[in-house]
Amino acid sequence: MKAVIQFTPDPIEVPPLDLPSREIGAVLEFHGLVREKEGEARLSGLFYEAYDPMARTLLERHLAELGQGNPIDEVLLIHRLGWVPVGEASLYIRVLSSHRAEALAFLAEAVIRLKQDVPIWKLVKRS
Amino acid sequence: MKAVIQFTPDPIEVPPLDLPSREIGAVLEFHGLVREKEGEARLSGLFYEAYDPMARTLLERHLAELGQGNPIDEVLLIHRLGWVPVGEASLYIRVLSSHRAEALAFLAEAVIRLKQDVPIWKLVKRS
Amino acid sequence: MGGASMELTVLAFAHAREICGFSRRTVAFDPAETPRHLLQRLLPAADPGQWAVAVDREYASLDEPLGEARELALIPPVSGG
Amino acid sequence: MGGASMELTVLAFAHAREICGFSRRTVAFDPAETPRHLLQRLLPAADPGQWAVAVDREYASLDEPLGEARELALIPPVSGG
Repeated sequence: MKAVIQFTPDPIEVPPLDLPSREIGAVLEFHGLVREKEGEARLSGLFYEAYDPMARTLLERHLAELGQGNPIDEVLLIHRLGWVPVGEASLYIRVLSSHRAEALAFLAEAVIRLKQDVPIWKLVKRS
Repeated sequence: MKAVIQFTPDPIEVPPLDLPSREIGAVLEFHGLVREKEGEARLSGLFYEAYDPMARTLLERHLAELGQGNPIDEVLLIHRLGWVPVGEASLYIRVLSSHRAEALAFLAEAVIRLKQDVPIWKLVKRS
Repeated sequence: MGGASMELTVLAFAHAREICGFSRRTVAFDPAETPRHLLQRLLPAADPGQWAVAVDREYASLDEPLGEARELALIPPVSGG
Repeated sequence: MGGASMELTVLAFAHAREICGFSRRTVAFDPAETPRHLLQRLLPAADPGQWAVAVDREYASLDEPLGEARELALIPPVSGG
């Protein structure tokens, strides 16, 4: 399994798809967008920060572990940092696999794990 | 919930994303690609055919039903028909929702239902 | 209209088309006839049990009389996606 | 090196940074000291139990001696995605 993790201060640009083999049957992509309502408040955006080296290491470990249970071929995870306006993506994940079930399970679990303990924070105000 | 279903004889081109509201938090996209190996055989592609009006009606019904259990905002489903070469998409689904869980569940179920009883067939040889 | 003069369109898809040798045929039928009977008459050698049928674009029983049907589709196991 | 001369970098993220009033600070420490003790010394008013800590970029116990640690990060509840 190939896993690529990127943090970027810029709007997420999805890299062109380059199929690693003729056995890829599922390409699953997820954009997590910043929404306007956060509880009671109306936002114009969110500010994201990360403890980069640790976040990266933890994500690498999570993705590698998930690949054990859900054999996929490739995962690309991009997390935007800094200010992200409403309607733009803070997170992008692309999973390539032979079959869709593995891609779906992998993606669902990857976001759960990201939110579980990976040191990234969204702040309602830039502090 | 807005549901759009398209059948096309041409390579699937993903329409640009137009967010229906500032409360969309999840954009989930699935491309189902034709793979080279089908059991023992090596394919160069597959030929798809559909019983169009019935397939469309059934898909509309399935998507509407799934929307009851998994509140999403929008779904676009495109199925390519005719010859689809290996590495190209026969199916594209895009789901927009506030939260990712609904989008993931909706997408997973939509493909299951599509494969369950919607009159579309893949043929190894053009007959 | 008398029953004997009624006609419907039989559509055959995918594998069913190969066995039928046609993709579309207009067939005279009696409203009391069921899809199973019509298929046995049309294709004596085929086993209708291998297909689902749709009457007027809805899945239907092989054993319900065709009645006012306008279209009968032979639906082998689907494989879309 | 004697214990008293050792130094580590304390990193404070997000809400922890607001409470600490810094994002990065170099602090002298004793290898026998735990993260909890170091935080109580550094921020007498704060409750360290509200944060997780990472020692050298791995989650760690508040009550394990810091030993050879070079970096101590204060990690409030995460909210990425």
